[in-house]
This record gives sequence, structure tokens and C-alpha cells, in this order.
Amino acid sequence: MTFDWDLIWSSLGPLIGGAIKGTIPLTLASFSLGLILALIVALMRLSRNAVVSGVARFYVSVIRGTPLLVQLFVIFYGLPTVGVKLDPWPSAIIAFSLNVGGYAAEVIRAAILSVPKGQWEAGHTIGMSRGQALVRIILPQAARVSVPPLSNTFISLVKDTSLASLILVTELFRNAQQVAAFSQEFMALYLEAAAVYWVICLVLSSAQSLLEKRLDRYVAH
Amino acid sequence: MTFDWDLIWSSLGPLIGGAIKGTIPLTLASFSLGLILALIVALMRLSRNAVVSGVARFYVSVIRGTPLLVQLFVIFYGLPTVGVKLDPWPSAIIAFSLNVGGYAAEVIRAAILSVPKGQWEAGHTIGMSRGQALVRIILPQAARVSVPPLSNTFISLVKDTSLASLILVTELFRNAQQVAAFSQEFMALYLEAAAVYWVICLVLSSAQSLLEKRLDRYVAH
Amino acid sequence: SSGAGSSPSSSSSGGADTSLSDVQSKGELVVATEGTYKPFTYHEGGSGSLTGYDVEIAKAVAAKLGVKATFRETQFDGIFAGLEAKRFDMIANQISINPERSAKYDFSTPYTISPGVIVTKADDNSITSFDSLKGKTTAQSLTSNYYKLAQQSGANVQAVEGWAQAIALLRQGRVDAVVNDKLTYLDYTKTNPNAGLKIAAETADKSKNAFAFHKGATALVKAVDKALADLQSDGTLTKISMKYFGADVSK
Amino acid sequence: MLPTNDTPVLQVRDLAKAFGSNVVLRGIDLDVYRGKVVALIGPSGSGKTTVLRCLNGLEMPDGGTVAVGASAEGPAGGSAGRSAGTSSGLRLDFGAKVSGREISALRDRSAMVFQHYNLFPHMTVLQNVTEGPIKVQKRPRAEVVKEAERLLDRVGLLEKKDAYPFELSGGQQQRVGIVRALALKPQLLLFDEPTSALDPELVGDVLTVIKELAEEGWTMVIVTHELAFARQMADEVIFMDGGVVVERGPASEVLRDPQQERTQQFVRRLLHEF
Amino acid sequence: MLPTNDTPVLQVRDLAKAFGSNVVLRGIDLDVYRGKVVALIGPSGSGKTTVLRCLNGLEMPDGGTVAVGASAEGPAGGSAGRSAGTSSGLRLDFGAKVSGREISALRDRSAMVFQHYNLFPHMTVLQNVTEGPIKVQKRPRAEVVKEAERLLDRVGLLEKKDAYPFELSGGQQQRVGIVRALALKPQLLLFDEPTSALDPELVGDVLTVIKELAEEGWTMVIVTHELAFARQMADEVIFMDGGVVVERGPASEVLRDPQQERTQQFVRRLLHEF
Ligand SMILES: Nc1ncnc2c1ncn2[C@@H]1O[C@H](COP(=O)(O)OP(=O)(O)OP(=O)(O)O)[C@@H](O)[C@H]1O
Ligand SMILES: Nc1ncnc2c1ncn2[C@@H]1O[C@H](COP(=O)(O)OP(=O)(O)OP(=O)(O)O)[C@@H](O)[C@H]1O
Ligand SMILES: [Mg+2]
Ligand SMILES: [Mg+2]
Repeated sequence: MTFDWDLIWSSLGPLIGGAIKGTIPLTLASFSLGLILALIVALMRLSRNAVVSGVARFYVSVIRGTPLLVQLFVIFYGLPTVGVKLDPWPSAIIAFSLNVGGYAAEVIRAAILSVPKGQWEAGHTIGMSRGQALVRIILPQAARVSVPPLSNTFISLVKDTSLASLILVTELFRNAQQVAAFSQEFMALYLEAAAVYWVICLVLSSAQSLLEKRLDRYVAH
Repeated sequence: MTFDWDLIWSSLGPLIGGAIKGTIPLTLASFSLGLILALIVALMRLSRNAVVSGVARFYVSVIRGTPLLVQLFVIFYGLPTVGVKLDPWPSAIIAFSLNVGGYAAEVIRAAILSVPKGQWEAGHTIGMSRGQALVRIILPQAARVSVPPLSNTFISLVKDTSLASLILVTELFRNAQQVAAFSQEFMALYLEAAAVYWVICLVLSSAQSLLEKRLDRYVAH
Repeated sequence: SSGAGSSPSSSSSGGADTSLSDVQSKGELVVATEGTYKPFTYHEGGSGSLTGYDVEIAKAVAAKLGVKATFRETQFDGIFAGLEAKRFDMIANQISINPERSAKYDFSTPYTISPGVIVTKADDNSITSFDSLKGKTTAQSLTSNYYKLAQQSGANVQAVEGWAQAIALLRQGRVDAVVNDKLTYLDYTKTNPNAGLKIAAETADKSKNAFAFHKGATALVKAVDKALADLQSDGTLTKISMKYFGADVSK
Repeated sequence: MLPTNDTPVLQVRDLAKAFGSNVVLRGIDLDVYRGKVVALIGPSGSGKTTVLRCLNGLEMPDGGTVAVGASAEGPAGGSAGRSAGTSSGLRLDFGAKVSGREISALRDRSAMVFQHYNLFPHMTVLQNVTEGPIKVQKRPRAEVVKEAERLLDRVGLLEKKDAYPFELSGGQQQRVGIVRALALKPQLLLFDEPTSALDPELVGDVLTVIKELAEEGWTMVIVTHELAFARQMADEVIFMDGGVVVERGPASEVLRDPQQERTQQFVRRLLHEF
Repeated sequence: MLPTNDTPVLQVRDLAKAFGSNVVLRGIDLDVYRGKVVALIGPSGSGKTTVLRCLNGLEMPDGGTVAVGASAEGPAGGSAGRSAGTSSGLRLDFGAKVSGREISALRDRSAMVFQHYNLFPHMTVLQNVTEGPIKVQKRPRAEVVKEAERLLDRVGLLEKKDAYPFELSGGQQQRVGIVRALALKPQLLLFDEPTSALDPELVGDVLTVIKELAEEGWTMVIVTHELAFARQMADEVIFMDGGVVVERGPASEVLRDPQQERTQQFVRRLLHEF
């Protein structure tokens, strides 16, 4: 393979621009909202009320069982036919948040279950309600175990955001495709895009390590 | 949304055909090979040899850090330029196996690490070598903890195989696109495809429950 | 599309041009096409056999060469990469000739010559020409020539994967216009007569669409050109064109 | 030992609890007077932990009554006040419907020390101790911290106040667990085998702390397997088996000269005389 | 107790081990004669477990020699044969380079019983016991199973042979752990606090089994905190502290009338006299 290095160099700007204006904000916004949603869904799944936990289970099953592309399409192209017309960015953020919500809910649920029952009881014995014990005792501990699996969800999300180009959100991969389409250098541009994604993921992974270290300060090594 | 139910009904055959001839065999083959690869990579990651574990770490980082689409692209369209020309199916299976290998390696590594050190020692004390202890004592226990996270990888794979159409492998989603292109009813077809994926994932999830139950027979409930 | 392994010609970049002899010795012409671009390349009834204007012409060309046409269906993203990787002998997918492509690939003589059109909603009178696209929003396929054209006209261009999405955006009022080739639009209105769309303007220049080959496949291009000329003169191209468009767009 | 008054701090009558079809407690009666120590002994599965959990509102009994008296909180000799509302008596009848609010009122009167400490691993020693008083009882932080430091000092752990639990030995963790309970100023301290998860050498330190609390006049119910300790400390020893009280009485009698055969057997087994 | 012969089954000289800069063992000497029981006592962190782990090849010592004698395997009075090659003596000098093969030969001479049992949770009781003899020692399955069943019967667990470990109490699990070690027919049994993870009531059963093994003539090194038990069983008691042997001698002397102050302190603490 021989590459047109000038092209690669000159397209680095648009690619990084796409990452900064599209990929990264889209990832961060969707992940934050998705986590909140996931926490709610995880708590619903853990509810003793069969209807509540059934709804949550159904949601998770649909989100995980169907392609993200279809989810995006339904929200952007499908909802207008029932009168709900959302702009590309809101559509994308909603779709990705719903997706993260489904995947991360299972992670968070498992993390909550992994905190020993004795911690709930210790919370109760100092007078805490279920809610207080959840917030002050259980979730801080669940956070620690859920960082590695959530970082998987996060890293997948970074790359999945490329699908947003299907609903008119311009991001890293779309810019690569654009340059590729005009220069006909598909392989070079795709490799370049992959390299940019890789750098983003490397940065994120080191952020993950830092976070883990911070959360691990109260654990024996 | 109003649907052309005749179209949906008549296209069910091709979609299911695509699942049976493309999606499902591709998923099963790639997952099996990917698991073997993942086990090797996981053991390499756990090796005390810095070079060996470094190679494995690099592999995992590249696989997880770059888009699957690019990985497929490189193997199918890139390798021929250096003289390696593989058929679509082998290319797809290799690409997806490599991908599963990267993601599942981390799961398996974590599962192996989750088996208490005392199990290795109990193995040694009855005279086992590291390899014997790994195979007879550690892996059977690691299998149990790794089923839920691996099933995530598996379910993602089912849907990711739709990318195989990029390298000439016909599967479920490609068939949906074909019908959509002809009928211009892409929303209906995409939803239908999503429904088929969902059914596949539901079936797989119940297989997962069965497997977990089987592996859980030696654990207190 | 199975058995793509029987690889197409490994014609030379350095040595002699074996592009034609390779095709002849294999007895097949490996043709890349999307299979999801009606009416040029699509599946009959959605899931039947591959057909369409480009497909039929490619078959006729192969027959003239005395070989079989073997189609490989791929997404547009992979189509040129596959040509460069020599997985295909040629592309039959309404590839329009432009300077960038000409620099990288060889082209046959065009077999589709047709104008581009601006499609708008039937009740929209604000767009009457390419000049009036300025400040409007259009939806274009990234890989089509019309993307550039719309951009040059000052439109705010949204890239989409294909016609179906572009038209959905237009009908939902999310874009003001779609610039595409006329033939696709005509085919669409045939199946969706009540779409509420219209042609607001046509391009002055007609775009020329042709088969694409790897650079240096001169012998093969020559043979294909000869076949196309024969098909033109014996009326086959006109016949195929009439079948799909009710008009002769092949010249 | 301080003088005791006549109304018990804790009065349990006919307490019953089943898990599904497994009847775990039947007809448990219990009177604990101010400043007294009751030791609960019995074989594994006899229901000792379940009794404590019912008293602390961690388990909902199926029947019976639990009354926690109106007497002042804290050690019998102490004078510290607790959050409003605890000064009146509380009586729950589990034969009738009991609300969540009543359960939590019951929980507020007692504090539990767990076998496995159950410290909050993400909080420092001081945070573990002050969490309940500050966040739940809403007492002023400065006052709570001062009191917590005094208590930590008493068990010899003041210099560990900023350590995390994992940095402490088991014995130190359990002493923090005890301080966490004391900081709540409960009327009643419940100990569930507080030393049985400890290294043998560390048992002594924890038992010493408990002994001092008893001498200060705290009212306590202790589940323990340390018979020598129970003999020294307890005012009353209750031997349970199969969910019922088999024998009860002064420590010296029940432990030195048990009347029931099951009690004799149990005591012999525990001293593993072979 | 059976008569003993003069060459020790185990002879350790000047054993040393450090983890990084943390010197954990220094100059440890140990002679264990056939059919004798040596009890290792000492405070937490003194290095007792590390000694056993060095003897079982789970830890690589930094210096010193370990010799396991050429005497017959199994209990001193027994006659069962073990796989070929163990009948000759083995002597490892950790001052020089020791190969993995030698370490595994050392490991083959002894068997360890762990504090936390470390049974294989995915195998039944019988599989736990037969795994080593069948898969590692390659002895014939039928013979191994018969022997395993005999041993399980001896500790009263024959009817549990198809149960999984999670279905057993701690005491039952530890008895399986002992049988698993016995089934290997080692020359030397190593016990690392075999009862300290057990419920107090279950301790007796396990101690009884160990006592019977001693009476049968097995050669053993036991780390334990059960001083009463050590006094009854051990031929020699070794008190370690800070990685060195502080005091050694007949059980009656070391435990009843320790000479060293550190030993006295330790013994007093363990009996938590307060
Ligand atoms: N949450 C629960 N669900 C079902 N059964 C339970 C539960 N908690 C306890 N039990 C059962 O109740 C009985 C009494 O248990 P409990 O823990 O009170 O005994 P214990 O006397 O504290 O024993 P130990 O000395 O082992 O701690 C046992 O049979 C136990 O299996
Ligand atoms: N794998 C290891 N890495 C580093 N240090 C270790 C390791 N194993 C043991 N140590 C250290 O070696 C010392 C002796 O430990 P060891 O477990 O032998 O003591 P012990 O006498 O068995 O104590 P206990 O009664 O608590 O079991 C301790 O300081 C311990 O921290
Ligand atoms: Mg209990
Ligand atoms: Mg130890």
C-alpha cells in the first residue's frame, strides 16, 4: 500500500475537527444522559414490583436486541410520521442515550448486586432509609466495580457515534468519507480515521485508569 | 406510520433466509474462533513476560480502539494490495473473530483473575502444573463468571455481522436493504429487520440462561 | 454473491496489459454493483434476482466479449476500494465521470447521459434554478456528482446514504430540495405517483455515467467500448433504456 | 454495675418469625433491664442472629410484640440526649400491621455490631462513625465529630481516624464498628458474634472494649460463642435451640451447671473436650 | 504413638525468605521425625504460613536447604505404596539454583490443608479427593476411588461423596480437605490453621480427625491457634515471631511454662485473660 501522505496530512484537520465538533460532544452528552437513564432502569429492574421490573427488562431487551442503526432511523425518520420531528442532534443524543441506557443498565444492576448485603444492613442500622443507603453507601461502592465494564460501553459508543452521520450529524467518520469520496482514497482515509479513533480511545483508557485509581483508594492492593 | 403489510409478509422469507444463511453461521463461526483467540490473548496478557503481555495489550487496544468497519475494510480491500486475497466469507470470519478476540480477551482475563488464588494453590498442592491447574481448576470456574459479559459480546456480534455486507457477504440486513431499495419502504423494512434481530437475541438470551444454570449447579443460590 | 474467490484479472501495473486476456481466460467479467439503487441495479421484487439498467447493459457487454458477467454486490463505500484491490474488473453503478476519478481510474464510453434535476415539494415555488439553491438546504448522496454541484450553487448540503433517505428528508420538510439524476426521480414517481414532488429545475450539463476500470486496463476498456458501440448500433442499448425509462438515455 | 430500675429497656413477648415454611423463631420472650447484659448462646441455625435482626428492624417478625422503653438513652449513667422523639416509649405489635415508620422508629432505638464489621469501605474511620449522627440524626457536625473523636480515643483508635477500613486489622475494624454503634446513642446495643471473625489474638482487645461498655452501664444483648467471656460479663444467659429458648438464667448457673441436656451438650462441644 | 526412627522425614536448615525488602523468614531450622507432630505457633505475620508454603513449593525460598527423607510414605505404620520415584530422598539447596522440576518433586512429598479449605467448587466431594491421584499421579481410577471412599467413610462423609462443596458445612468441607491431602499419600501433612475459619461448634470434629491421624502415625506440621489442642497432640511446639524461631521444645514445656517473654505474652493474649 502506498499512501498519499499529503492528502492524509491535509485531511487530518477535518477529521480532528469532526471529532471535536461531532464525535466527542455527541459521545459525552449521550453517555452522561445514558448513565442517568441506566441508573433508573437498573433500579427498576431491581424493583420488587413485577410490572416495573418487567418494563425495564423489556426496554433492555429491545435496545440490546435491535441494531443501533434502526433505533436511530426510527427516531429520526420514523417519529415524524407520528408528528414528532426532532433535529439531528437531539435525535442522535436521544438515540445514543437510549442505547447506553440499555447496555449500562445491566452493568449498573450487576454492580449494585455485587455490593454485599451487609452494607445495606449497616446503612439501615445507622438509621438510613433505602434511598439514603442507596445514595450514600451502595452507589459509591458500585461505582468502583462498574468502571471497567462501563468503559467498554463508552469506547463502543465513541465508534458507534459514526452512525450519527446517517441522520445528518457531521462527525469524524463522515468527514473521512467525504474526503474519501472526493479523493477516491478510501483505504487511506479509513485508516486515518481509525488512527484518530484509536488515539481518542487511548486517551479515554488512560482517563479510565485514573478514575479507577481514584475510586480504588479505599481498597487494598 | 402505516405499513405495507403485504410487503412485510413477503419479505419475511428473504430476511429469515439472510439470517439463516448469513447472520447466524457468520456469528457462530466467528464467535467460536474468537473465543479461542480470546483465551490465548487473555493468557498472553496474564503472562509475566513483558513482551508477550505487551503484544497482547497492543492487539486488544487496536481492536477495541478502531471501528470494526475499518477492520473489515483492511482485511478485505487492504490485504490484496500486499498480495493476500481472501474470499468474502473467510475475510468476514477472520475480521469478526479478531474483533471478538479483542473484546472477549478482557472478559476472560478478568474471569481468570476472579478465581481465588487459593484455587491455583490447591491445584499445585495436589501436584498439578500451571497448565493442568489452568485447564482443570481455573477455567471451569472462570467460565461461570464470564458467561454474562460474553453474552453481551455475542449479542453485539449478531448485529455487527450486518457490516459483512460491505465485503460482499449477504446477510439479514443486506436483504432488508435490497427490499427497501426496491420498494422505497426503508422504514418498514428496517423495523422488520430489527424485529428479526430481536427474536434472534431473545433466543440467544434464553440459551444463555440455560448455560448459566448448568454452570451454576455447583454454586449456592 | 458467493464465490467471489475466483478472482478477476490481475492486470499489471508495471508489466504488460493482460486485463482483457485475463477476463477471457477466466471466462467471466467480475462486475461490482450496489444492488440497492433502483432502477439501475436492484433486486426484482426486492428479493428476486439482480437486475436493472446497469446490470442488463453489463450483461450485454459481457456477452459481446464472449464471457459471463459475474456480479459482486457491495456497499458504495467498498466499491472503489474493491476495484483498486482488483477484486472486480469493472464497476457498473452509474459512476459519473469527473476529473478526480479520471485521474485514478479508466472509464468506458458513457452509457447514461442525462441531466440532473432539482426536486422540491410540489407546492414550493421558491426554487426555480440552481442559483436559487443559495441558502437552501439539500440532501445528497456523498458519492454523487450532484453533491458538488449543490455545494457550488451555495446550498447547505446534507450528506445521506442514498436516494430513499434524501427523499424522506424532503417529504418530511427537513430539507428544501434534493439534487439527483433525473432518471432516479422518474422511476420514483412511477412507484409513488402521489409523493407531492416536482422537478424545479434541470442542469444544463448532462452528466456522463460509465463503467469504471482500474487504471491501465486499456485492452479491456477498448474491448468494452467496442462492445458498447456494437450494442448501440444494433439497438440493444436503446431497447434496454426504453424498458426502464421509456426514453433513450444511452446517448 | 449501676443500679437498675424496674421497667425493662426492652421487652419482647412471643416473638415469631418464619422464612417461607421454615419456622425460625417461636415464642421468644425477652426482658432486658437498664444497664444489664444478656448473652444469647446456642448452636448454629438456632435463630440467634434472627432475634437480633428482628430487634433492629432488619427483619419483620411474623408475630409477637417488641417494646423499647421510655427510659433515657445511652449508658445508664450517661446524660447525653438523642434526637427528639425517642424519649417516649415504643411498642410494636407484629400480630397487627406494622408500618415502615414504626420499624424505623424501632431501628432508631438500637444499634447493631455485626460479625463481619460491615464498615463502609469507601469512608474513613471518622466518616464511618459520624455518618449516622450527621446525615441521619442531623446533629451538628462539630459536636458529632468531637464526640466521635472522644469515642475513638477511648478504643485507642484516634490516630486512625483518617484511615480507610482496609488499612485496619480485623480487631481495629470491629472496634470502629462498636464506636459507630455508640455514636448513635442508642438505648440498646446489639452484638452479633462480634469476635468470631477475628484472628484469635485480636479477640482480646475487642472483648475488653465490650467489657468496659458493660461496666459503664450500657444495655446490651450479645450473641457470642466465647463462653468464658459470657460467664464474666452477662447478667443473664439465654440458650436457644431450634428457634426456642431452651434454658435461661444467671450466667453462673446456665454455663457452669446447665439443667437441660441440650445445653450441656452444647457447652461441652464448644469447649471441644475430646 | 508408634516408635520413630532416627533420620527425620523433613530436615530444614537455615531457611530464608523475603518479599522484596520485607524479610519474612530468617534461619529457620526444623527436624520432623517419622510419625511426629510439630505445632507451629506465633502471632499474625510471624511467618508460619510462609514456612509451610516453602515446604510445599508454593513459595520459593531465598536460601537454606530442605530435605525430605527417603523413608516410606504414608503413616508410619502404613504400608500403602506411592507412585514410583518418591522412595529416594530429596534435598534442595535454595542457596543454589533450584529447578521447577525439583520444586514439583518437593511438592509431591507433602500435602497441604488450607485454612479456607480451598476445595474445588466445581467438583463433587469424590472428584475433589480423586483428582490428584487420578489426573496427576496417574493411579488407576478404580483403586483410587475405593481408597477415597474408605477415607471419606473414616471422616464420616461417605454419604456426601456426590455433594458439591457449597452443600457442606465448613467443618465438613475441611474434613474433605484433609481427605484430599491424605489421598495423595504424602510423606508429610501440612496444616495451616485448619480450624480457624470454622464455626466454634464445628472445630471439634475437625480436631478429632487430626488427632486420629496423629495417632495413626502420620507425620505432620500444624500451624494452629488452638493451644489446648497443641498441648495434647504435638510432640514439639515451635514458637515463631518476626520470622525467627523464638522458642522450641516439648509441648508441655513451651505452652505451660514458656521461657521467653515473647512466648509468655503470646500465650497470655491467646487465652485472653483480662
Ligand atoms: N434471609 C433468610 N432466608 C431464609 N432463611 C433464613 C434467612 N436468614 C436465616 N434463615 C434461617 O433461619 C435459621 C436461623 O438462622 P440464624 O442466622 O438466626 O441462626 P444463628 O443462630 O444466628 O446461627 P449462626 O450461629 O450460624 O449465626 C437458619 O435455619 C437459617 O437458615
Ligand atoms: N505474597 C506475599 N507478598 C508479600 N508479602 C507477603 C506475602 N505473603 C506473606 N507476606 C508477608 O510475610 C509476612 C509473614 O506472613 P505469613 O502469612 O507467613 O504470616 P503468618 O504467621 O502465617 O500469619 P497469620 O497468623 O496472620 O496467618 C507478613 O508480613 C506478610 O505480610
Ligand atoms: Mg448468627
Ligand atoms: Mg498464616
